[in-house]
Amino acid sequence: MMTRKITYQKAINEAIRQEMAVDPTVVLFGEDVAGGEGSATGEDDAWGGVLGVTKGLKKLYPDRILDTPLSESAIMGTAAGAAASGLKPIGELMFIDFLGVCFDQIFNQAAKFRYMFGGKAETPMVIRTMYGAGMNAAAQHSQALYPIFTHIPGLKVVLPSNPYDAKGLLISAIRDRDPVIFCEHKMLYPMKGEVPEESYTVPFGVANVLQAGDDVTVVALGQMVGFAQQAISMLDGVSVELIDPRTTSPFDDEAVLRSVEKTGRLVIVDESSPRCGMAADVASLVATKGFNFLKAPIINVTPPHTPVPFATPLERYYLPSPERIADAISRLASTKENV
Amino acid sequence: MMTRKITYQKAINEAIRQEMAVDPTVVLFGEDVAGGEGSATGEDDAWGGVLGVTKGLKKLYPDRILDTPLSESAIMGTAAGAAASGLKPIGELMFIDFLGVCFDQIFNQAAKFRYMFGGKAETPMVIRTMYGAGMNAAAQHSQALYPIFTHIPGLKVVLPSNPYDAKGLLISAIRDRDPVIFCEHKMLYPMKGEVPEESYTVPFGVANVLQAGDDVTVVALGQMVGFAQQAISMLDGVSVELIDPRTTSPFDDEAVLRSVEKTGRLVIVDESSPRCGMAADVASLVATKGFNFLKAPIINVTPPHTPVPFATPLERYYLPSPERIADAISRLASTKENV
Amino acid sequence: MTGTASGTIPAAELLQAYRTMRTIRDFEERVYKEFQTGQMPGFVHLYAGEEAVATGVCDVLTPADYIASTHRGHGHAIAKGCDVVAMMAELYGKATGTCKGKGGSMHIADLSTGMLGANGIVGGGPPLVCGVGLSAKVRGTDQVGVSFTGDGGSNQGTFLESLNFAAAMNLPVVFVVENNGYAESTASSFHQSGIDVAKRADGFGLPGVVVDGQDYFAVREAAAEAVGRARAGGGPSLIECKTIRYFGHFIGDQQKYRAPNEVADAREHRDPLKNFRARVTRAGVLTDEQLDAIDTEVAELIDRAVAQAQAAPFPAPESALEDVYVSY
Amino acid sequence: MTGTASGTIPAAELLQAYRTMRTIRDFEERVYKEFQTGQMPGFVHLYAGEEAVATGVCDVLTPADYIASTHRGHGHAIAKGCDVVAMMAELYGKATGTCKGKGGSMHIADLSTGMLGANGIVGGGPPLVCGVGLSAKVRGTDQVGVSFTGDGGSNQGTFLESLNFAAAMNLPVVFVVENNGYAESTASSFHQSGIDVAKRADGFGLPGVVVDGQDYFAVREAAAEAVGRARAGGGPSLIECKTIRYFGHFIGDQQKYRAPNEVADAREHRDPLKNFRARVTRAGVLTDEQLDAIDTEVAELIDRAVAQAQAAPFPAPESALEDVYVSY
Ligand SMILES: Cc1ncc(C[n+]2csc(CCOP(=O)(O)OP(=O)(O)O)c2C)c(N)n1
Ligand SMILES: Cc1ncc(C[n+]2csc(CCOP(=O)(O)OP(=O)(O)O)c2C)c(N)n1
Ligand SMILES: [Mg+2]
Ligand SMILES: [Mg+2]
Repeated sequence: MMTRKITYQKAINEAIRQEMAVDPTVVLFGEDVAGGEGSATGEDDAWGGVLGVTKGLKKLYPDRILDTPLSESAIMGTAAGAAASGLKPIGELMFIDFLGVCFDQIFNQAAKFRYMFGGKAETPMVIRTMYGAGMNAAAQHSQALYPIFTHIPGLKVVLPSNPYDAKGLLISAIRDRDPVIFCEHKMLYPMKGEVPEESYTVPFGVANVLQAGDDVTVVALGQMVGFAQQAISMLDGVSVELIDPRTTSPFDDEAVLRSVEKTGRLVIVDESSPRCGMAADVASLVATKGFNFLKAPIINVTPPHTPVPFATPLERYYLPSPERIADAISRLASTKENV
Repeated sequence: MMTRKITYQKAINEAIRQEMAVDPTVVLFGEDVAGGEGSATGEDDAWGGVLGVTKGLKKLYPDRILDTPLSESAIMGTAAGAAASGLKPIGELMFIDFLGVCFDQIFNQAAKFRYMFGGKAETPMVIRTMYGAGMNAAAQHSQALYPIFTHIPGLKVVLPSNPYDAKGLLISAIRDRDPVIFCEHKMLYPMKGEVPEESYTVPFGVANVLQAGDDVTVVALGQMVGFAQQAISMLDGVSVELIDPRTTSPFDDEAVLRSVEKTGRLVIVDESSPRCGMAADVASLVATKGFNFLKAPIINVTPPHTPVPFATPLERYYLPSPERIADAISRLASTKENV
Repeated sequence: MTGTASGTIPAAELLQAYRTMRTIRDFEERVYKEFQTGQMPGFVHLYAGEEAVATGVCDVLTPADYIASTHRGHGHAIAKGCDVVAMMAELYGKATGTCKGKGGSMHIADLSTGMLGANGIVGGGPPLVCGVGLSAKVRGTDQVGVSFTGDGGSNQGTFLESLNFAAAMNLPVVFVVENNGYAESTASSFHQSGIDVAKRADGFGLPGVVVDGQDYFAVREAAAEAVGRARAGGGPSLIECKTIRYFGHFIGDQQKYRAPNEVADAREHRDPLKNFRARVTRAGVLTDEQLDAIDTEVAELIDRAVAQAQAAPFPAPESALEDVYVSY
Repeated sequence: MTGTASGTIPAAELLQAYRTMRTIRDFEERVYKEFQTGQMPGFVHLYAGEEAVATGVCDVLTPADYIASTHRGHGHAIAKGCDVVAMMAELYGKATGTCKGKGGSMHIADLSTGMLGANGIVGGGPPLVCGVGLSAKVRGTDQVGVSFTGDGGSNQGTFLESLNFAAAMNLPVVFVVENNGYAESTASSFHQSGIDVAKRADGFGLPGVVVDGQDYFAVREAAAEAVGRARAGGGPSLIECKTIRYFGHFIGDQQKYRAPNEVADAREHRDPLKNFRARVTRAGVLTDEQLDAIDTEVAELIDRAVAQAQAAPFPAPESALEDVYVSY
């Protein structure tokens, strides 16, 4: 009976709202997350975040939705320090591209507290951040830098690809007792999908098998899940198993290995840069732990090793396209069994 | 007739000194790179860097060896801005672990200038930085974070494993017209080796095949090259080809693929964290472009997905040991041909 | 000419200053309009209202000096001498653009004019001009580096540590703060407790002043002093310019955080171009006819820029692969 | 008791303050000695000479308050109530250490005493205490967060932006700057142009004061005022303590950047323990016998700590895999 459809953006807003309602220690802060702070004459909650994702929350929780100065290290440190001292903070890193001015607080502080302190700390914080290309936002506002977070022991990394997962994974993230990087793809905000009104969780480390198939396994993440679906719909006569890992750390090794055991063929579609990126990570998993299942080379479909360009034809060329994904799948499906 | 042996540390010092002698635009700066700045009563050049690597240079080039305030973003930005306006700066990031307070200047500024500006900029800078475990320096002073730099298009990443390469690669780095991250393993500083007195370069993107072999290819980086050599010396009857890529970006794909074509078996030994790390990157290369050469699963020998621990037994357990490497090689050598 | 240093500025320079401000204004008003057609992609932040700051500062710089700009960079680029036609093409993402379509509004740069780049990272520029300063010092030139930063950006650690860094290293650098009262939708009365940014300079030992950013002459005078000091080896300075932006934070911003009449009032009473015209005509240095002629020329220039930009080809898709490295 | 607020401090508290300072001093002197044997691994930064700062500040805090420390963290940890025996074991990398041997000198932490950790990253702590302050505010407690930062660290952007952040957000936070004149080998006369760090507070709108960090009473008085203000909702403050470190930057530092007599002079004339003893005995509040008794007790405690640390087992190698996540 699940019929209500809302956007990815609304699903995120709803997850925050529902968790704030049940847990008074949940607090959200960042630059312009409400908007209008300090303005004598204008509206409060004037923005609700740069793309309006947190709009409306300030009115419900005026003391727990907080605009901050433009100081990402202080914001991230505030999240870490608050998490270590009794809150469940959600700190916003407006664009993932800004990690360079505040990464220390995330990867050397929050991520390592528990380990460095001999297991005696908990740092239950969420960093909400926007990533990805497709909006002509150019090299400093379009990156898919989650491999950098995935690389860091102590962090969990979440990449919802649809509204249902966005809500359920965010509620899991807020309740989680470790630091979580929650990566929202800016092109997915308007995406609509069925989302239950009530609160629910989607667990970390459990991949979503969007469709079962026998010939080729496709692992796709974030925006690439939809691109892969488009690619699959272009193909005839290839039985594709499509897997969305949903979280890169923890990663559902088993789901991918199980699928490759069946298909023997793997295409990985990922929006992050290719070197030491997420596609390489998954390829390595299978080359080390699922090699004997493989019947053909793995194909990684990723952007090239370049920054994200601005102009539309360049950005289109940069991103893995449904056509390029379809081509990879059909090339792979047509390979003879190896050796 | 190459007989002079000097340490890795001295080789680095010599490279800087020789390049400063021939190029007046080379300038080196960072925290305590000379030491004693501002002290009314003590010695100038009191430190020469935290471990003494740049000792003695201040006396030769007092206006081009500069201590700075403790401000890594300003240091890295100074390198980038100076490189774009006529210098060949060497900025020091004392420990690679500190990238979190200054990464933006490296990855969003220096690395992307050329691309964002339509090919019209050159940013010939070097960042010298110290990395790696083995000194009980714990979680925030022992990391091997070069996969993060390798991930970024626009950067070059260099990891010398011996004194000869250290000198030749650093001279290449200083002369290079792109931003280069020069990663010095702190445990290698005392390592001695033959180093010509005269100036010479070691090119980027050209792997060093330390020994040829037929059964197993071992790719190892930095400190792990020596560990792999120890491992190989423990083995009997296995013919190992040992490859040191020397630079992770650019990476010598061909050298690795050529070797795996011959051996069919690959062990990758790397000190960086396993997820989206350098071992995964190399495994992915071979799984996508050299799959048909492979006769057995790739084995990655890396630290676990944990921060670097402090105590000696923990740190030893954390680092890939020669024993663990030897075990991987011999396990792999004994696998039957696959399929 | 009444009061201030304006009396000493040659008429030709004043005409040029007006041309620069008018070019910025018309460029921005036109971009606002063209953006609505949907042909211009990306995030665009307009500089209209703040023209006197970029112009007053850049007018005391030489082509060999460098500036590091912000996300709101069109005005700085124009004032530093970037080609307006190429800039417009860049905004359209065309192959003829300043950055061949790779950069867009937030990354317009032209090292040949000393424009070190707009910057998508708030606080990205101040560390970079420290490098310019060091470069000038080591090479023994008298070049100066100037960074522009907003009120919001002046809360970023990178800006603050650069103040100290430049002071300690005695670098020929000027930090210009464009305080337009808002960082996005957040007012500076909150985000910096309403305290003058210039006051921060004291704690690092560099001179800091506040000037009216709507007054070309005031800005230019302060800039001349700071730049002169830097050139002479006297180290860095900070200039805070109180200014106002006429449009939203980016095109599309509904601006509900502002009083309805805030911008209208400013356009009426604090407009840098109107102020300038009144000052120079009243003083009899320039005539309305001279200024009107510039208005006409600039309008034609902007028309031409738009027409050429629209007519220009997009970059070839595969050119996305070029320009990452000098060599690799 | 002459002058200042010291007259109002009960004798029992003064005895405790002395015990804390003596414990820090003996701990550090002993670590210095034991380190030479080669059994104690890693980088170790000693706090000796600066005891009055940590002690004066922490003595006005409750166990529910939090501190964020630095790479030179032993003194803060002891003053905030961490167990000295476990700390010593941690330095040896033993399983019984504060962090089970995972952290070492630069990561000693104990959240149960409000010690949020020493920190290997200079400038790492100030953002964290903003979080403590926000937490107290949102949960409606009167807890306070205090960060310690060195003169060198006060040039780091993270520190500077935290000052503004805490002021704008009106957080119950105190920023203590331990100005010992050096960042590693670099003198503050250069790296911050010799200007008081306290002056930086003005630019952000928080009160900033300079005190003699060798004087327990002066530190405590300033801390009491700042902490009291924070608890009462009056927002953040900055306290700069002029102090001196007796050892090198880390154990092994040859200290050639210092005048040969610098430390000897300070030990003679500016020693916080000597000063304290002179003050309280002269005022007749405590006797030499009482203080000597503490000296003896502390010496025994440190002996015991070393003996127990040396006897303790190393952690099991595989325990390296534990404590990364709460669950994964
Ligand atoms: C590091 C970083 N943080 C946040 C942003 C998003 N952002 C872009 S402009 C802006 C506000 C800047 O305000 P100000 O510095 O006053 O400049 P103005 O826009 O008023 O010219 C913000 C928060 C960014 N681009 N970079
Ligand atoms: C971000 C960062 N940069 C550099 C270092 C190396 N380092 C450790 S302590 C130190 C000097 C700190 O000086 P100060 O803040 O005055 O503290 P003090 O050692 O004098 O107590 C430096 C440069 C570091 N640990 N972290
Ligand atoms: Mg502003
Ligand atoms: Mg110091």
